[in-house]
Order: sequence, then structure tokens, then C-alpha cells
Amino acid sequence: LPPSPNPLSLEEYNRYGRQMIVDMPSPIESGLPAQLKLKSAKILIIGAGGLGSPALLYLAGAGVGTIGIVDNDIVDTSNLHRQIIHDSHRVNMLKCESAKLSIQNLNPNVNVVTYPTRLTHSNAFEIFEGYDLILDCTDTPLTRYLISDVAVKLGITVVSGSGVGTEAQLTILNFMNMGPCYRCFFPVPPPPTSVASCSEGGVIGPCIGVMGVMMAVEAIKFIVGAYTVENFEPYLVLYSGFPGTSSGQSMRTFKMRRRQKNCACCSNEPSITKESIESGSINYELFCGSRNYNVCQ
Amino acid sequence: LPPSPNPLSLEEYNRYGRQMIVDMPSPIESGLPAQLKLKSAKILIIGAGGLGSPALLYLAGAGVGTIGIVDNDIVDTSNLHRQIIHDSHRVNMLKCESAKLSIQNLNPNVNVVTYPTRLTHSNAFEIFEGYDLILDCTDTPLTRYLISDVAVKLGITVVSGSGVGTEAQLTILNFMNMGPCYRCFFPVPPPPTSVASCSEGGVIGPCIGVMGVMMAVEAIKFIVGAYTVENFEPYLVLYSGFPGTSSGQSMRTFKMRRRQKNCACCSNEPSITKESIESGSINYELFCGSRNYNVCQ
Amino acid sequence: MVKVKVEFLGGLDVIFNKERVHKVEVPQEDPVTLKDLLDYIIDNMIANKNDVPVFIENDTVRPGIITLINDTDWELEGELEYELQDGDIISFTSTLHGG
Amino acid sequence: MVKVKVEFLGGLDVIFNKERVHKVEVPQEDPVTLKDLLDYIIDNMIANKNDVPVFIENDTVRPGIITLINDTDWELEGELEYELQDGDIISFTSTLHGG
Ligand SMILES: [Zn+2]
Ligand SMILES: [Zn+2]
Repeated sequence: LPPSPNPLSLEEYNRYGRQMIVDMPSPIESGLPAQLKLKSAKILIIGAGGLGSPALLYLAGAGVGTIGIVDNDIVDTSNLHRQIIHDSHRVNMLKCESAKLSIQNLNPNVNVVTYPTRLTHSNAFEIFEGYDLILDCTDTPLTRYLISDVAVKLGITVVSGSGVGTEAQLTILNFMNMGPCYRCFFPVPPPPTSVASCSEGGVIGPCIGVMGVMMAVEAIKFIVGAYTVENFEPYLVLYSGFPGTSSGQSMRTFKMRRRQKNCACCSNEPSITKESIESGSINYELFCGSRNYNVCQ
Repeated sequence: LPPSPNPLSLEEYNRYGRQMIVDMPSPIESGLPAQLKLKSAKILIIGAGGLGSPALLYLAGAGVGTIGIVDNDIVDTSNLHRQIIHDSHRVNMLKCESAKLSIQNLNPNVNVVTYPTRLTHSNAFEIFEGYDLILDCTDTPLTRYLISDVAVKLGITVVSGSGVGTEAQLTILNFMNMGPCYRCFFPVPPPPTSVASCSEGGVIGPCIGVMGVMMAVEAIKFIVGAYTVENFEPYLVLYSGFPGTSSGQSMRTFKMRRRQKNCACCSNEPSITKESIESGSINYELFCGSRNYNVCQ
Repeated sequence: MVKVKVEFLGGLDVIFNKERVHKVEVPQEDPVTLKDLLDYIIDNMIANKNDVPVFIENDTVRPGIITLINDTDWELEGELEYELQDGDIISFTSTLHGG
Repeated sequence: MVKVKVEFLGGLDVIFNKERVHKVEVPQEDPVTLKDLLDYIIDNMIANKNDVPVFIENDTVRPGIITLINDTDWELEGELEYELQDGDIISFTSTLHGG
């Protein structure tokens, strides 16, 4: 049979109609061209936890064609206050498989690929290859360095979120292979005992949830062309759910540095290469200190 | 049997542990006292749509003891890009019942009460009575006036969200029966043809979703005592997912007026009373113009 | 003369060539009030005169539009009588009703 | 002497009596650099001297803390050599790693 002349089915027009009628300011795509870009997009979400849960649901709802999920962890009752893509019946199920079930229930048009494995220097290239965008929804600094390094080598943009307690941060790394990478911002890793590097810290569910949803907004903006090489300005957003001194919630957007000429990863003469990463000669464990972050108060 | 000396079960300690260890600045409750406040709280969410979907999930996850849901609408495929508490298998199911299923799957400790009815001047008092807090997640101005009016008469605080396109707003109304009400902000309703009153306008799912999650944050803050009669300052938050001129997303917090002495509803000599609302002499339909908002571009 | 920044938010930018932020110089002797700024906006900034009622009703800002002076509700700042200062940010935002 | 606002965000407030925002006057003749401000913070603002390494390492801000001068990355403003102006907002925020 010849391919259908209509690129979207009637079901898809019905499903996405309310977002397709949003009129975007130039040069952002809207309507059918934007929906087709979403449909052909391949987005990899690393971590199906507090950030990944809402990000996955909203990207699936929006009609992203292919969603990859990397997570080797299993659903635990203690996750459910914030990891709202899972549920109590799925305790002990792999998070990536639980997330896949929820996505398929919400939008069966999405092609979901699961990677029930821990991301490492030896599997990252193979997993990342072919994706248009990566969402870093992980919770340890060593993985953040690894994701940024591999994305730089493959030329993939990363939407990076994080949070603890009532605060959260958002930035875009390696935008179109010209924006700054994680090492441009943080050439030296934080000491493992430092205050906010505590992966076991407490967290208010919707505070990390706000950031997960904002990551979905940034991903959609990236796919529909809101950011261009010409207009992109490196930024870091800091969200605070309980800013204390004022009513409401606060969000600050900081103007950040551009690519650093002496960056170990994204500069013209990088000491970090695909070969050095894959061979294991960049020791992420050692570099970021022990993985025991329980020392935090 | 005598009541258990321990107010939370082992399952609840496990489930809520990661939020209970978040240390809140004084005078906000944290730990066990905060969790018990959440457990004994009764919150009414009006509208299980784009705002209500994430608000309901995060409040259920956090352990709010009783959640009421008012919605007489049914799930439609065109909702699913943003109403992530529902799914494709629940098309044509009442939204309040679909939301109840998702909440029970996420956290069976929550008592869910559903009201599959359109909120009207004749049933609002009966529905609202006994709730500690109301979330206005509705999508027509006439309902916003009705919710505010009835909440003022019953002395209930309202967290009010709204959004269209890529923007959204958040405020707290009638805080502890001393903050401004909707009529203090908007004594005269907007003409039905005005730009942003279009209930049929397009919307980007995660942009309204960010606001729904922020409503859950404000609800939790209200329950755990972040706001007091002494520190509360009326505010309006304006969120923009595609602010255009800058990278990232923007959130502005505006300082708003206090209660208005001449307010028709919350002043000392109000023309709007419980009796005038219930008798139908306040004509919300007429007051806000026709319910046909399809006139917007 | 006074130089201020004027913002049209919450969808109001549709009647201002879809530009949200405008640098405005009101060419008038001091004091320049917010009422004077409204007159200037009507006369000089609304692209299509048929759109004036979207912004103005009964000689003031239309009901349902929130007016802010430096991020503060204009009700706290004197409303139409407020005297503009160089560098002020005057914001107008429609209330949104979707949910 | 220079008067600035100093903010400790992202959890850094724990070593500053849990106060996020501080009004600071650095009692020193102009120019006052960001390096001078760091010295002032170490000497006068960190409640428990054992906490100094949480904030400072090798005579500069500890790796993993982002320093902002009026909401702009200090790398764009001269880092330690930046000369403070009255009214500047200097923010320090830990990077967060949870997800
Ligand atoms: Zn770099
Ligand atoms: Zn009132």
C-alpha cells in the first residue's frame, strides 16, 4: 500500500487538537508541523523517579513518537509520594517497565523503549545513539558527568534537572553542540560530603515534580524549535517551593557562561574523548568521590 | 481494642519517610506533626482536568487524608495530552471516578469522595462544608466567582489556578477568612469575548501541568502552616512556559491588594450572602455573560 | 518626558503586534500619570483601533486585566493617578480562565 | 564601604543560621572585590568555623557552588576580581543532585 497522504490519523488530530491550536510566536513551529516534529522525535529519559515521572507522562501525552527510559531500579513504596507514574500495585516492578505501562495506558501511539540497566561508561554510547534529546533525571553527580560527557561526544542536547528538599534546578547542556556542557559549569566535582550532594536527602514530592514538568516544557520547546543557535543563551533556573521570605513560590533565571575554551570535554582539544570514556580511563567513581552520600545531615 | 499508640503505620512511615525528613524553616511543621496534619486534612479539588490531574496525584502521594473531587465531565481523548491522571482505557468514564481509581492505585491510604455533578449555587454549600481547603481547578469565570463567594461565606481558603496557551496564574483567595477574595481582585467580571477568557483556547499540556503541581505545593504549605495570619501577603504568580525574550521559563510574583472594604462578598456589609447565593438571586450565568466562549480567536 | 517599560502579558500581546515588552517614552511634561500612559498606549501602540475595547473600558483598564506597577497591584500605588518614574515597569496581564 | 545583598541558596543557608538573605556592609575602602566579600563572609558570617570548608576551598568558592552577580554567572563578571557596587545582589547556590 502507498503511504497515507495524511500524516496524522483522525485519532491523533482529536488527541492533540488542543495543543495544535496554540499559536506560537515565530520562529517556533505550531500546528501540524510542530505535531509532526513531536511525532518523529526520539527522546531518552534517564531516571524514572521524581523528575522522570511527570516528564515522561507529559511528553507521552504531547505525542513524542519514541521515548526511551533508562532505569535499573525497582518501584518501592517510599518512592510513591513523588514518583507518580508508578503505583502501589507495581512495587518491586522495574521502574522502566512500570513507566512503560503508564505511558501505553495514556497514549498508545508512543513507542517506548526500556533499558533496565545502570548507565555506565561502557553502555552509554550504545544507548544514546540515535536520540534527538536526552533528559537527565538522575540523582548522583557521577552520572551527571557521564551523561554530559557522552552527549557532547555524540552531539546530543541535554535537558538537565535536579532537586532536593523544596528546591530544584534546570539547565540545558551542550545545546546543538555549541552550548556549555556540565564540565563548563563544574570543571571540578563537588566533594562528596557537601551539603546538597546528598542523594539520600528528603524531598517534597510536588517540588521535584514542578521541575520534572518544566523539563517536559523545555523538551517540547527544543523539539518545536523555540531555541536556535542564534537565540540560545545559556541559563540556569532555580526554583524554590518554600522561598520563606515571600508568599508563593519563586523561580530565578540566571544567565550562565558560554562554552569554556579550556573545557576538558567540549573544547577543541579535549582530554576526554569517546575512547577514554569507553575504555574506563575516566574514573567517574573516583572522580566524584565515593558513592556513599549518607554522610550528609 | 484501644487505639494504637502510634499514629502512623509502618507502611505510612515507609511511604512518607522521604518527605518527613525534609527540615522546614520555623514556623512550618515538618516530620511527624506535618504528616499527621496532612493525614487529617480534607481538601476539595474542583475540576479533574489539566490543573486537577497533577494536583490530585501529588496531594494523594503526599498523604492528604481525605480528597474530594467535583467534576461531572467524562474523559475524552482530546483531554489526554494534559490530563495525565486519566488514560485511554477510561474514555467516557466520569473524570472524578477515573481520578479516584488513579489515586487509589497510587496511595490506598487516601479516602476519596467523588461528586459527579456540576457545581451550582444550590449544591456548592453542601459540597464545600467540612473541607479545610479548596483547589479551584475549573475553567470558566462564572465558576470562579461561585467558588470564591461560597468559600468566603463558609470561611474556607481557596488555592486558585488557571492557565491557557503557555501561561498560567496562581493565587490564594480568602486566606484564613482575612485575605482578599476573587471579587476583591475582580469586582466586575470580564466581558465574555475578551482575549483570555476563552475556555476553548489551546493549551500546552505541561504548561498547565506546572501550575497544577504548584497548586499542590501551595496546598501542602497551607496544611503544614507555612502561611499564617501574620505573615500572609496576597500574591499572584504569573508563569510563562515560552517567555520568548529569554531562555528558560519565567515566573513572576506580584504583590496584590488586601481585602477591599467595599467588596460585594467579603466586606462587613456584603450584598452577597449565603441566602442570596442559594436562592439564585445572584445570577452567575448572566453576571459573567453567556457561557459561549467560542467567540475567541 | 518619562521612559518606562510596558509589558502586555497573559495573551494581551496579541493586540500589540505580539510583542510582550515595549520600551515607551511618553513625550509629555512631568508629572506623567498612569492615565496619561493609557492615553499614549491607545493613541500610539494599539495596532488596530478595533482592538481598543480589549484593553480599555469606561476610560480605564478593562475589567479582568490586572495592572501592575513594578510588580505591585496598582490598587496599592494610586491607580490612574500614579505618577510614573523613569525606569518603572508597568505590566498589564489578562486573567486566564482555562483549567 | 559597600552595601550589598548576599543570598545563600540551594541549601547553603544551613551554615548561615538558616537565613537565606543577608544585608551586608563590607567596612573597607573602595574598591571592594568579591574576594574581599568572601573574606568578610568567612570572618563574620559563618556561624560555626568548622563549616568554612562547606563554602570555601583553595581560597575560592568551593567546587559545586555557583556564584552569581546580579543573577549572572560570575565567570562573565570577573570572578574574584569583580568590584562590588552598592545594591549588588551576590548569590551563592549549591548545585543540587537529587532527582
Ligand atoms: Zn564543556
Ligand atoms: Zn472580597
